[in-house]
Order: sequence, then structure tokens, then C-alpha cells
Amino acid sequence: MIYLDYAATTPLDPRVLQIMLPLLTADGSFANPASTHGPGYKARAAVEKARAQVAALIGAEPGEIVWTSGATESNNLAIKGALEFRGVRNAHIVTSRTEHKCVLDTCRHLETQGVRVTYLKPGAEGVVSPEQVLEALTPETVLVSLMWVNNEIGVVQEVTRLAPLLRERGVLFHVDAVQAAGKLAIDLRAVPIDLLSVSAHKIYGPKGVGALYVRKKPRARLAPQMHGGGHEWGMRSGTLATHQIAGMGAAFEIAAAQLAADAEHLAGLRDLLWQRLQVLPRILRNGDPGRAAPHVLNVSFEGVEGEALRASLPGLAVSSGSACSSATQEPSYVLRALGRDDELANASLRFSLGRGTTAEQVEQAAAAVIEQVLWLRELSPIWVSDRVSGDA
Amino acid sequence: MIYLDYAATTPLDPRVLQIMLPLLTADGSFANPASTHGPGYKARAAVEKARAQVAALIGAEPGEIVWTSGATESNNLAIKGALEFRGVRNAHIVTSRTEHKCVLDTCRHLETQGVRVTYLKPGAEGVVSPEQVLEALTPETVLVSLMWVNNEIGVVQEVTRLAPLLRERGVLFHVDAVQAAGKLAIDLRAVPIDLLSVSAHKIYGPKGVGALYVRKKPRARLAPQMHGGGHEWGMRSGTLATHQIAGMGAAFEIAAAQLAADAEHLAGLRDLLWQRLQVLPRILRNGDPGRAAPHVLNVSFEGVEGEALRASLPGLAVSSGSACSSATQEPSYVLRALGRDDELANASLRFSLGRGTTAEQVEQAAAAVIEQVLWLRELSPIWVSDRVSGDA
Amino acid sequence: MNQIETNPFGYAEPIWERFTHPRHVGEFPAGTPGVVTGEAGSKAARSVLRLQLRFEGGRVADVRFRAYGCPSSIAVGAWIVEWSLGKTPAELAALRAAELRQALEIADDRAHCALLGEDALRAALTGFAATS
Amino acid sequence: MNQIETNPFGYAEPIWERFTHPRHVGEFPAGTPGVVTGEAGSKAARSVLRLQLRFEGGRVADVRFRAYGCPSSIAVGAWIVEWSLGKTPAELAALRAAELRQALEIADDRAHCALLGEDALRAALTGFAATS
Ligand SMILES: Cc1ncc(COP(=O)(O)O)c(C=O)c1O
Ligand SMILES: Cc1ncc(COP(=O)(O)O)c(C=O)c1O
Repeated sequence: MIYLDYAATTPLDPRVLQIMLPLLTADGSFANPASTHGPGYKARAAVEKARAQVAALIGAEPGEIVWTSGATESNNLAIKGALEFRGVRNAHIVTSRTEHKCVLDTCRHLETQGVRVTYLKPGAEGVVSPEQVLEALTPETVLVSLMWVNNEIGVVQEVTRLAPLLRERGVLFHVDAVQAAGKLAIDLRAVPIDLLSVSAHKIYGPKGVGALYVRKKPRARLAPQMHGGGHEWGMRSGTLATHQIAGMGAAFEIAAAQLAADAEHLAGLRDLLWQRLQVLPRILRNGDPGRAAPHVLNVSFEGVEGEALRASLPGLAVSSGSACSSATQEPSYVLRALGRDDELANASLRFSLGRGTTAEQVEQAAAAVIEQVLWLRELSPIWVSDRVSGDA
Repeated sequence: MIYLDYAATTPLDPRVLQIMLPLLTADGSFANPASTHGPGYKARAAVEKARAQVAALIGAEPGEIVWTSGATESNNLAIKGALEFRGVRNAHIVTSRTEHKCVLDTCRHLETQGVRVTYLKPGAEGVVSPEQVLEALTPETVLVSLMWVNNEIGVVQEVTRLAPLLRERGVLFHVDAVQAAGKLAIDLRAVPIDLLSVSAHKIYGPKGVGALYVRKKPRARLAPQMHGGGHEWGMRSGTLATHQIAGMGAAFEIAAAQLAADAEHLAGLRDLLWQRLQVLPRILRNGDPGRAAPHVLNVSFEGVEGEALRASLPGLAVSSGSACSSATQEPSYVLRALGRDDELANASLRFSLGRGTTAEQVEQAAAAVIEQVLWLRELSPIWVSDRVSGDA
Repeated sequence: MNQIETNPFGYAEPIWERFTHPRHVGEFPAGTPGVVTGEAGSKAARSVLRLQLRFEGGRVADVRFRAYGCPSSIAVGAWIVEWSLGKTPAELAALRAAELRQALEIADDRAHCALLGEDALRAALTGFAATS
Repeated sequence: MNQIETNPFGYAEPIWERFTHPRHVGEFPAGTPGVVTGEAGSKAARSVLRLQLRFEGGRVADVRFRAYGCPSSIAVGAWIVEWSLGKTPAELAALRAAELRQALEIADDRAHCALLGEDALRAALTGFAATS
């Protein structure tokens, strides 16, 4: 099995596991970090260490990091929290059609509450320009939510150019940085983003833990979405999962240390894969290659049916879109937004590479894809090529 | 260090850890359970196995279990989800003053949305009678939320008697069973509860994962609180944390197997502890001893100041209330609701026992508490006793 | 098709077997005598099936197919041509989608793949009636 | 008080030391000559401090205290009586809460504990003035 689905999730870095283990068992610091006794304080210390580690990767202060159960929750908290704090009446949000499902679904929910939402259509290359965003602003615009790196096509949005323009205009800016963290340099001291979502399991930390960066200066104010004992400065209640949080911290520290090396490794393999696949005629790379995150390559294959393509590659773990929505078997709405028709959107594969990926795996994967695409085209009664009539 | 704070959290059962480990690392089933490829299906299978295990402990169907990030989220989802599905206009909730913070805070939030909430005051022994609940119902009552076992005083509420009465009246019944699961037998086939919250980390599973039971027949309908890709039948989106979920499943399976033995062990130690402490004059046991969960003993000590009492027992990890709120140093609102004054509520300790607790630990803990209470009373200028004047 | 050992997607075995090891793929050289062709489906519907049956002495003597579509529709093509061998037009005409579904264990949500097969075969038989 | 080695709660060391190892706890036998008593605080406020100073030749020769309250207020009692030894009333009267706070590293949110100490000492000195 060749795993090329690192954008869906990653395995735990073994070093991360070593940090997590002592926080779980009876002989370790398993206590509730909210408990006011010795073992509780020890657990709390692990949580605070991790907070500093997560903050460091993105250029934030530890006090600006709020723990969540993952980026789905971070995005929910950022968007609903900001809107409910401000009041939903007459409020307006600007986002894009290629955001993650959890952003879009949250916005759709807010629409039922009376919020007006503009879903910007990116260009054919997947880029939403800052100018498009500015044009969509109205005096009622409370929040712009845009992802840094698209999870399906890997396009890097111009959030760093957009951020100061929104700050000038007094509009809150939320960025889903799940696919950017650990892949691109992020420095929130220099980029005036107000709210930023990250997740551990995309960069070799555990699934089920994430964080929301909530800027302190100027302060981004949120209505809590998880009510309870007032943990996390009242923004997110619930027992803190020490091992998960410490694992996220360790993963973020490692990501910071390896950022440049990781990015180079990934981009090299991504380019190799694309080079190899190009022996196939009539394939299309999705997303602007000039604004590509290092770990994602999304390709549409003409003349093959999507489900058959995936089924013919059982030894290859790749995604046909966002893992979060691929269960639905619907053609990717991201590729549809880029103007691909249903058929082509369906016949697309997202290859996403990781630290464990080798050139050999990429070569094998490319060879398998080439072979199967050629075969399915051969099998097709409608593929028009220089096929020689006769038995296959 | 003697850890007697198992109601705040428990260490992981080593068997649970063994189930979790292969779901984390590169050589294991680390894939995203929503991914539609071989590794994804394997992860999904682990999730579904756990769903059946959790369901089994409470007499539910696997399809009635919705994964959450913990019982704080389960309680939020149950209460806000039910109210928002029904519509908050003119809605009424009945709950009690001794519920967990996350239930109370959720209700308070709903009050700001126009929901009317009745907070029942339990009797001095901590019991809310079903009759009290019935009297509080109005034609607008949508939901009753009551905990099965109180986390601070261990009182077992009469939820099994109340449930059919609410069903007859067509009122939804939500039960926070965090402190009941694994301690008391729960059979939702026999008890018509509609929504029931559980957490893994109170019964030797990992922190940061919980579940909400959502009855299918008749179906309890909820508005989702975490928007996204429509995971968990649309009720709770977000990447499923396979290792966390599998750990919860394993913990629940173990709890089911050991239920009777665990309960006997815990009740025996609780009774031993209470017996030993009674050499101290003027101490009060909080909560009806006739309706006591096996693992909790809450005692108020007259004549000592609470913070000094806790500080004088640094070798004892106990709680002065709910771990979730003890950071605030405020006297427990649960004990206040039972009629204890601030001073006495503050001078209370919650001892909670677990599988790892031994009779020796209980003896040592009791000895330490007795010694320190006597000493602090001795030190006090206002403790009236048969103290002999002179040096201490 | 190259070696694919596992079936991680949980396709029914008869479907998986024929999807991964289809026989009789292709078409007869143009002008081969006794050949009738039937096609069904559309590119827009994301499945197209083309069957070719070569008759000799009133029975199917050889077969070919091509398919564009999901694994189930490819398996349907492979199954029908295999099954057709040696059969008379009357026998072929008796095939119903229900039988196809049973043979290949096609689930409800893929019933259209079996109908595709029935349609393609019927189209071929119409061709046969027209030529004979 | 029995052996408590660790300070997991993060109390300032001077507080922790005196809370865990207070000296001069108790009171003088009734009728002991030269003893003045000062008390401050209330049960409702959850801190009561009682100091006893025994004067000999115009200086504090021996001391006792009792305290009900948080560790800081207990430490305040212990510190004051220790500090009082050998001092004259005038020297004692110079003690201010600020000095107490500094000596014991009392945080802002426990400033009232230092005031409690100042009040108790003042009460004792008032007693001294009254008796002498
Ligand atoms: C861009 C993006 N946003 C949000 C999410 C959701 O994150 P999580 O899986 O932590 O809920 C994902 C991954 O699923 C993602 O790729
Ligand atoms: C009765 C009760 N309900 C809810 C909770 C919250 O559960 P969790 O820690 O999983 O968020 C707890 C424990 O903190 C509890 O004891």
C-alpha cells in the first residue's frame, strides 16, 4: 500500500508519541489539568508548554491559543463565535466557494440565522484575488473567512496581502491554515490575521485536537460555542485532553524545526510525480502551479470514470477530493467551482505527500496510475484515440 | 502521592492503551476514517467496533451513538441541539441547580436566547424528586436535563423512575451519565431516556472523547452544533479521532465486564474511608448516603478553613468540588445548593476512588486528613473544644 | 489489467472479479461477418456499454465488449458477453436486469448498471433482428 | 504539624515555610503577667488572627499566636510573632502591611492577609497602651 493521502491525515511522529505516553497512564501525569493539586498542576504545565509550542510555529503569543477538538471546531468557533459576539442582525460574511466543508456549512447555518454570506468564485486556477474580496465588502461585513492553502488543490491564497487591507478596513479576518501550518512559514506578528485555525493531525500530531488563534492586540472577541466551566478564557469549556494537546505541541515544534526541509522534500516529490504523470495525454493539473503548496497535486484524467479509476488503484491510498466529503461520492465542489464539469471533477485524484513519502513510492504510484488510466481508456467504447481496432 | 480524584479523571487502563497504539503510527491504521480507501476503511472499522462497545455498556444500538470531544460537548449538543431543533421561542427547560457547570452554563446561554429555564433546588440530601420535576413542567417544556450521578457528592438521582413519567408526557429527557457509566448498570432498552451523555476519561479511557446517545425509537432530533462535512448522521462534523474513539470503546467494554466487581470494590473503600473519618467530631457527609454512587465521598469539616485544609494535604490529590470549577476557588455551588454555608462548603473535600485505589491508600489518606483537621482546629483561635490552654 | 489482489472497497466478489479480470474486451475487426453491436448509456450519465456478439449457426460464437463507467457497469458488460456464449437470440432475449443483479450481487443503488446491461443486450438483439 | 515536603500549590516559599512549620502556636496560661492579646478578622471573612505578646522590661520576651484562615494568613501570624521578639512597642508600631507583604511575598490578591496581621498587631499594642 502506498499512502499518498497526507492531506487527509498523517501518522503520528514517533517523537510525538513519546511525549504523549507519559501523560496517559497511572504512573504518569494523567490528572485533570484543571485540578488544583500536584498532579493537576503537572498536567497543566504540559498543556502550557504545548501552548507555547503551537504559538511559536505561527508567530503568536501562548495566550492567543485556544484549544479545540480539531480545526472543524476551530472554524466553527471562529465564524459563529465572531458573528454571535457581534450579533447576527444585518451581518455579512465574505468567503469563497472552495473553502472546507466546515466553513461552508457553518456559513450556511448562519444564513438560516439571517446572516448574509458572499461565496466568492475563484478563477479557473483556484485563486481568489484580494481585489475580489475587497469588492465584495459592504459596510455590514463583519468577517472574511478564507483558507491559506486549499486542501483539495493545494492553491496558496494571498492571505498575507489581503490581511493588512482588511485590517485597514476594520473587517475581521479568519484564516483556515490547516493545510498551511508546517508547510509554509506563518508569522502572525507580521500578518494582521485575527483568527486562525490549525489542526494537529495534518502535521504528524494526533487526531481530535486543534487550536484557534485568537488575536489579543487588537483583541478578537468571540461568543463561546462550547459552554461550561469557563476554560480557555471562557472561549471553550471542557476538560483539556493533556496527551492530545501535548502531542499537538510536540508536532508543532517538530514542524517548526523541519519546515524548510519538509517543504523542499515535498515540493521535489510533487514535481517528480507531475513530471511522470505527464506521459499521459489529456490530463489536467488543478490549481495554479505558480501558487502551489508543496504537498498537494491534484490531477483530472479525461476519458476515465472516477469510481473505476479509484477502484483500479486499490494499492494506492489517494483521495478523490476532500477526505471529509469523499464519502458522499459526489464530484468535488472545489473542482466544480474551478469550472471542471461533473465528469472530469469525478475523474480526479488528489495526491498528497508527506514526510514518509519516498521517490520510489512516487515512481510506483505514477506507474500504477499511468497503467490504469491507459487501461480504462482502452476499455472505454468512447475514448477516441489512435486505438487499433481489434482485441485488447 | 495518593490520588483520590478519580471523578475528575482517571488514568488510562493499560489495555486501552494497547488498543490505541496501533491506530496512531505509520505502521498502523492511522488513516482518516472518512477516507474511501483501504487504510480509511480499516480505521472506519475500528470506529464502528468502538461504537458497538460504547452502545453495549448502556443498552443502546450502535447507530444511536454520536461521537463528541467529551461530555461537555455531549451536554452542549444535547441541550442546544434539542432546543434549536424545536425552536427556542417560548421553550422551557427543567434542570437542577446541582448539574455540571456545562449543563448550567448551556442553559444560561439559552436563557439569553429567550428560553425559560427552571433550576430545581434539590433537598438537603442532594436529591431532586421526580415529583418536583413533574410539578415544574409546563406545556412549553421541551426538555428535562438531569444528571444520573452528581460529580461532587455522588448522589444517584431517580432518573429511571422519572424517565417513563416524562415519556408519557412527551417531554424529552436528557441525562448526564458521565459519573454513572461504568459505576451503575444502565440499560436504555428499559429506561426511556432520549439523550444521554458519557465521557471516556472518567472510566479509564482517554481525555478528549465522549459520546452522546441519541435515541432512534422514538427518534430524538437535534440541530447540529458542529457544522461541516455531515459526519455522524449530520449531527456532529469533524474528523473522527480513531485512537481516541477506539480507546473509549475498549474502556467501555472493560467497564461492562468489570461493572459489578468495580462497584463492590469502590463502595467498600468508600465506606471504609467514611468509617475512618468519623473519629473526627463535627464532620458532615454531603449527599444522601442511601443514594450514593460507589466512588464518591464528600465531607465537610467544621472549624477549618478550606484552602488551608487543602494546602495541608499536599500528598493527597483530592478535589474541593468539581475539578472543572475548582480553579475558581469559589465555594462549590453544589454544596451551596444543598444549604451548606460558604464557609462549610469551602471546607469540604471530595474523595473519589478508582480501580487503582487500595485499602492502604484509604487508611493513609484518612490518617492524613484526621491529623490535619485536628491540627488546623488546634491552630484556630475560634475552634471551641475541650482544648487545654497552653502551648500546642 | 494488472494484478490487483485486494478488494478494499467492499465490492461484491462477482463484480470485483470481473472488474479486475474482464475477458473479451475489444471489438471485432470491421466487416467481420455475423456481428451485431448493441450500445446503451451515455457519457453524460457516466456509463456507456457496447456489446458485440458474433453469431454462427444461430448461436453466439464469440463476443466482445467495451465499457466506460463504474466497476459495476464494467462487470455487467463482462458478465453479459461471457453468459451470451452459445446462446440463441431467444435465450438472450430472456435476460432481465433482475437476473443480472442477482448474478453479480448488484446493490439497490447500482440497479441502473444492470438496466444498462439489459438495454445494451436488447439493442444488440434489435440489430440482429434487423440484419437477419 | 507533620512533615510536608513539597509545595505543589506554588505558595511563595516564606509563606509555605511558615504555614507548614509555624512556631509559637498557642496561648499563654490565663493570668500570665505582661501578656497583651490582639485579635483581628472574623469567621465570616474566613480569617481570624490572634496574637499574644509577653512583655518584659519594655520588650517582647515571648510570643504566641493562633490563626484560622488561608495559609497566607497563618503565615502572617507566625511571621509577626517571630519578628516581634525583642522589640519595643514603638518598634512594633512601625510595622506596616507593605513590609509584611514583602517579607512573605504575599500576592496582590492576598493583600488582606497582610492587613489582618497589621490589624491584629495594632490591637495588641492598643491593649498594651491600655494596661501600661
Ligand atoms: C482545510 C481544512 N480545514 C479544516 C479541516 C478540518 O480539520 P479537522 O479534521 O481537524 O476537524 C481540514 C481537514 O479535514 C482541512 O483540510
Ligand atoms: C457529571 C459530569 N458532566 C460532564 C462532565 C464533563 O465531561 P468532559 O470532561 O468529558 O467534558 C464531567 C466531568 O468533567 C462530569 O463529571
